[in-house]
Amino acid sequence: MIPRRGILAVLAALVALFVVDLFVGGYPRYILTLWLIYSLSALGLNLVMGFGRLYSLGHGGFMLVGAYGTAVAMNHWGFPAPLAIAFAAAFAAIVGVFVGLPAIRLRHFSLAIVTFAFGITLFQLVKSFAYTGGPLGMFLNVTGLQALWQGRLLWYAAALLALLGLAMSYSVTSSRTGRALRMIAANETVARSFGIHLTFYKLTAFALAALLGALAGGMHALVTGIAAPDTYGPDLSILMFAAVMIGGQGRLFGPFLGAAFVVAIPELTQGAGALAQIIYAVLFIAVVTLLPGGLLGMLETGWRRASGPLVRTAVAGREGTLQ
Amino acid sequence: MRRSLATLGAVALLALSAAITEAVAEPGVDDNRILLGGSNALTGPVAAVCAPATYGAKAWFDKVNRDGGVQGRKIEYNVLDDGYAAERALANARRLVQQDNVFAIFGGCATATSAAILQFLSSQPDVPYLFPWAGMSELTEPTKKGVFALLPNYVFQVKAMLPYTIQHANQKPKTGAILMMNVPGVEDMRKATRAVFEANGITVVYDELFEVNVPDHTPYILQLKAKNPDIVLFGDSAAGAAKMFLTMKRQGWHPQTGFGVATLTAEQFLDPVGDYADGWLSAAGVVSPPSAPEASECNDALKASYPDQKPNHFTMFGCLAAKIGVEAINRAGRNLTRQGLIAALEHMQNYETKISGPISFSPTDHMGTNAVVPFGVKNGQFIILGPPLRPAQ
Amino acid sequence: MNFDLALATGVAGIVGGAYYALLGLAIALIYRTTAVANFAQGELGTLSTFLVVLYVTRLPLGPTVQLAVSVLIAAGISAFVYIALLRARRGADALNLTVRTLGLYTLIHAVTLYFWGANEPYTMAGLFAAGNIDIAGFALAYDQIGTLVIAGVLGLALFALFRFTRVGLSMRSVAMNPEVASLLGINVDRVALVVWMIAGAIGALVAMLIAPVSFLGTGLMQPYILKAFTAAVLGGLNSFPGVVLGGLLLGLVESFAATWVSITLREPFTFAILLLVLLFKPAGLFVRQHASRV
Amino acid sequence: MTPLLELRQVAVRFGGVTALDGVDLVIPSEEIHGLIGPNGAGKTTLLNVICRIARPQEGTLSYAGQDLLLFEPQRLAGLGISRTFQNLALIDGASVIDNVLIGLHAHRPGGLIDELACVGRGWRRERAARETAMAALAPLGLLEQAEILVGRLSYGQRKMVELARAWVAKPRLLLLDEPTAGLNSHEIEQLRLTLLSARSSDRLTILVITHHIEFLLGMADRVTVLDLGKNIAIGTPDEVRSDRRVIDAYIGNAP
Repeated sequence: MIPRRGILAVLAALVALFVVDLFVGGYPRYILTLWLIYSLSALGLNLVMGFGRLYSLGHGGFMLVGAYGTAVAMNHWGFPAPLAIAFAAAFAAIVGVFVGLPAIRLRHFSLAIVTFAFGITLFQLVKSFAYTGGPLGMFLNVTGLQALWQGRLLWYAAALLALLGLAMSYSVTSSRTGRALRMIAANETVARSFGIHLTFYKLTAFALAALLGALAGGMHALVTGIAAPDTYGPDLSILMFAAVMIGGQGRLFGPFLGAAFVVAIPELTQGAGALAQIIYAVLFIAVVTLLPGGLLGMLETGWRRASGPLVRTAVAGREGTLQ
Repeated sequence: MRRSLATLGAVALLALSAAITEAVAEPGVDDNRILLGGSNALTGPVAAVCAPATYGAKAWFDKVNRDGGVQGRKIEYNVLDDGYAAERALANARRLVQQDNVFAIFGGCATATSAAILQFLSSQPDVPYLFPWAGMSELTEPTKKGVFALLPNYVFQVKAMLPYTIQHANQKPKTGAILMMNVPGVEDMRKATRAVFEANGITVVYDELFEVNVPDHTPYILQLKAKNPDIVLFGDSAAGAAKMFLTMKRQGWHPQTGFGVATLTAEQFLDPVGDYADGWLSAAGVVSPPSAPEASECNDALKASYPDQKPNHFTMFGCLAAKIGVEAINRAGRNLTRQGLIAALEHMQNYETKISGPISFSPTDHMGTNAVVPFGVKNGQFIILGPPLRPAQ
Repeated sequence: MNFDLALATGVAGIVGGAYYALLGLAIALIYRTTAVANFAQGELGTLSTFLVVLYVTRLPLGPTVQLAVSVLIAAGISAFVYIALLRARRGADALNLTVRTLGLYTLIHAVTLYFWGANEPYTMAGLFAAGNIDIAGFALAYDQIGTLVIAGVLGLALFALFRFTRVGLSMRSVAMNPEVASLLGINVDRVALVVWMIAGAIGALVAMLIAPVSFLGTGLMQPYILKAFTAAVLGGLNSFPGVVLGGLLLGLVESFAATWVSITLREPFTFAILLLVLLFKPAGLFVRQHASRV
Repeated sequence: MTPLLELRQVAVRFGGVTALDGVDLVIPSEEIHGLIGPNGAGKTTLLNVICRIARPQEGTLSYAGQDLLLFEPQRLAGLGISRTFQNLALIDGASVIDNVLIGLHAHRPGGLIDELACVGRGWRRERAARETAMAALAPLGLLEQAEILVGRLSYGQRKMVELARAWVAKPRLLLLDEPTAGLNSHEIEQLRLTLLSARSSDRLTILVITHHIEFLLGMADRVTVLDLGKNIAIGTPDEVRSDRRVIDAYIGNAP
């Protein structure tokens, strides 16, 4: 359970932030900010997909709601940025409940298709209304915000939100809610017979996923300065899906690794030109095929091998009870 | 255990990001090199149209470098692919300016991506942004410090040439239609078109927008056919317009008169369509067709650098942009600064490129061309219908 | 309203629906036999079409031989994908296999972009001339007629394959229950391989029909693949005739929605219908509901 | 006194197949009741009817004087009905203790916000629940395995986890579906002793399905025998074991 370890983790993260701040600025910091934002979004998707086994291919849609919600609140209603993001996230949580409705009866393939369709529909809707800026999208007046505190503000804000997302992920998954979700994923009938309300938990999972996704989307819009439809189209949904799978679904820190993969690989291979996308795709397939537990699964296995004696003790303890 | 792993990951990322060092030198210029950056759709739905603009410009820079460069410096032109996605264009612009420290952003193509770059540069007003192939009015209206354009915007194209097309139609059109791709600036253009139609006593019977890269134009053409307008304004990418024209051919209908925006003066449009558009289509052109004698200089440069690239409207446009860019850098002198370049451009008056009308900029007007060339189609080839046109005041 | 327009809209809808139906069939076949939602179905077709258009059509062969070679190439690529990417399970579940096809989608897209992205879209001569037959003022395009004929023949051939051949019988039994089929001595792996080949061939044929109309580009099949999935889900993945009906229905709804509701809102409208159908009939329109079991 | 569970003339049909055909079952409080019968006799269906997973076409169900048919399946846990499953239905990727905590799901107050905040009340409740769950693991010899992933346990141990999950909330009625399947004779003996002591300490009423009539000897108070969806006998384990119809039914189906 949390306390000591959690506090240590948060402290470690804060130290890391500070160190990054010392050594990294400008463009690298922008890339790291994107990494945190994608991690935050993947944390949300990991709740429905990793723990609830509800396959959502529409997570980009929640990020879209976050980005456009923030943009609309700022540009049309004059909200300040933090309030705009909060509004967008709250709105997205409601949207999440509605997107979750089909999940009450659908699973696997059908659910993936319906959520995918949701993402594409949103993407086309914002593209066709002038209120949301049409095909160009909406530019956010954030040059001041981006420059604030020498560009550090958004970096720290993203870090803070990612930590919050992590904490929320942790408390959901290690609590009654998380267990209920995992039980539903394992067997719905059994879950019901233990008094778990399927609809409530599925919708809760989608609402929380939407909330985190929208926070990430809003931050993304602030950091890039634009809420453009193409950014939040079906490709983003696939990207987030890939990030969760690559990191290791159903693992608390998996989203961070997965997001690092999808952000870092294209960035590091930028010099390879058109070959970059091929490299990315090959690595993606390799990770998914060779490491079904994702990158984190691989690290855990490696760790377990390295610390063999510990495991042997555990096995011995297990055998001891058979008398 | 998991926490240690996460810490490990964080440290690795840190190391990685620290490796990407921060440069703080004077942007993009040293003793023997000028670094220009660009973002263009080198792949994706508009690549065939847009990428040649980059090749045309690069080829011209190569030629200039072979001849000794500009004021003793070679021009290096680094173009990143944006796949015609605004967000990637934005990221590219950020990378070019903040990471690669380019002297200026040069070229580019298509409206959405140019608009994104424009947005990014609003926080970097000193960075020159030269000659994207984009027809939106926001580039130069209002005038922005570092932004210069060559392609007359869509509204200008419509105002300058649609009245001419209506007057020269075989039969005076009574009903009109607008079929446009949904790109930024489209609303202004619709308004301008409606105004011209109205002024000429034409009733608008159909007005639809469609998405970029729509796979199948059949529903639009069926509806158009049912309304049977006399004149139609077509606004689409070159390949998209070609698809649309072939769909009309399949459905056995076309309007008496068609008017196309500048994209329809590209070979990528006409080659698949062939002689189907003969005699009823006219379009607003900017730069001489590659078949014109004055285009040979550009074509030769292209052949030297990109032997596989066929000369077309966009290689010509890239060549034109590069010519003007080189001239401005030259005029800015050996002590090259961004300020100097902007000043040199603002004092450029009636510069003769040979492949377009005279180019003029001023501190209040950053739009270099002020006329369009009326293109028509005959035997599946572009022909120039007459002298350059300006909007009636 | 205008009768000609309604008729033309209907024909366009059926043609679009035929594409969705065939692709949906390929997807449902693979899903039923290997539990994989093949997101790379469309991209495989795009890849095959590139190879066919840029290389096969330049071979000094007659059109029939060229067609046969093309279908073989498509089936071969698909078989290779199955063997190289999906057969090695290593304890992977259906989700993992499906994500591999997402990776494959990304890979094929990157590969086509790398080789052909700079010059897309490629215009190409279609199998049918761009023109139409005028039937009392109503224009029926050659390619529409051609598509319908080819789709019909393909559909009947698949039907005959399932119904009257041993391969078809084993496919049906694997689709019904892989475990039982395997107990009955059917080589499930080989059936899956055959299914992937058939699906690959179908995908490529559809892509080759679409390419002349929408021009050959790296994004050729992207607008179609989601519709194909939708058709498969609408029809109910369990019933192959249901998938065909689902595809045709989707094509018609989409076409009429474009003409009489709004072209821009055509797709949101289509998905709203998908959502409604699935809310009330989660197993699909054409499948009888089964009681759930523990 | 009304019996804790009372089923009258329950009939269930799936399509054309009759799974249960007018079954009666009356279980007083604190009875251990065996339910035996050959494969396909309808034993699990009967359990599913009680758990409201299968819907009976005819008949009445009452539990502690209330009509069970009026309750949604997820309400039953709250009423004190809890069960195990014939095929293991655990979360393989979760620890033993987390699986057992599922059994307490319906018996804990607290809302989402409490849990998300992860401090204060939610935190205290979580800790209390963990203690309860640990206490349930102790008599089954699973204390040391509490933090091990269920997927790594032996089959017999997993059966014990299922039992702990069903039992942790101190239900009034415990339904066990084939608890002895896959256990060795030593483990079966352990289980019998555990169930007997649970009945006396927690005032449990237990309905247990099994193939092993020997398992019921000396444990069950009464045994109901089902065959082809009908009651064919009821009585003490010894009476049932010598019942002619039971022997016929079993011999007719014996493996």
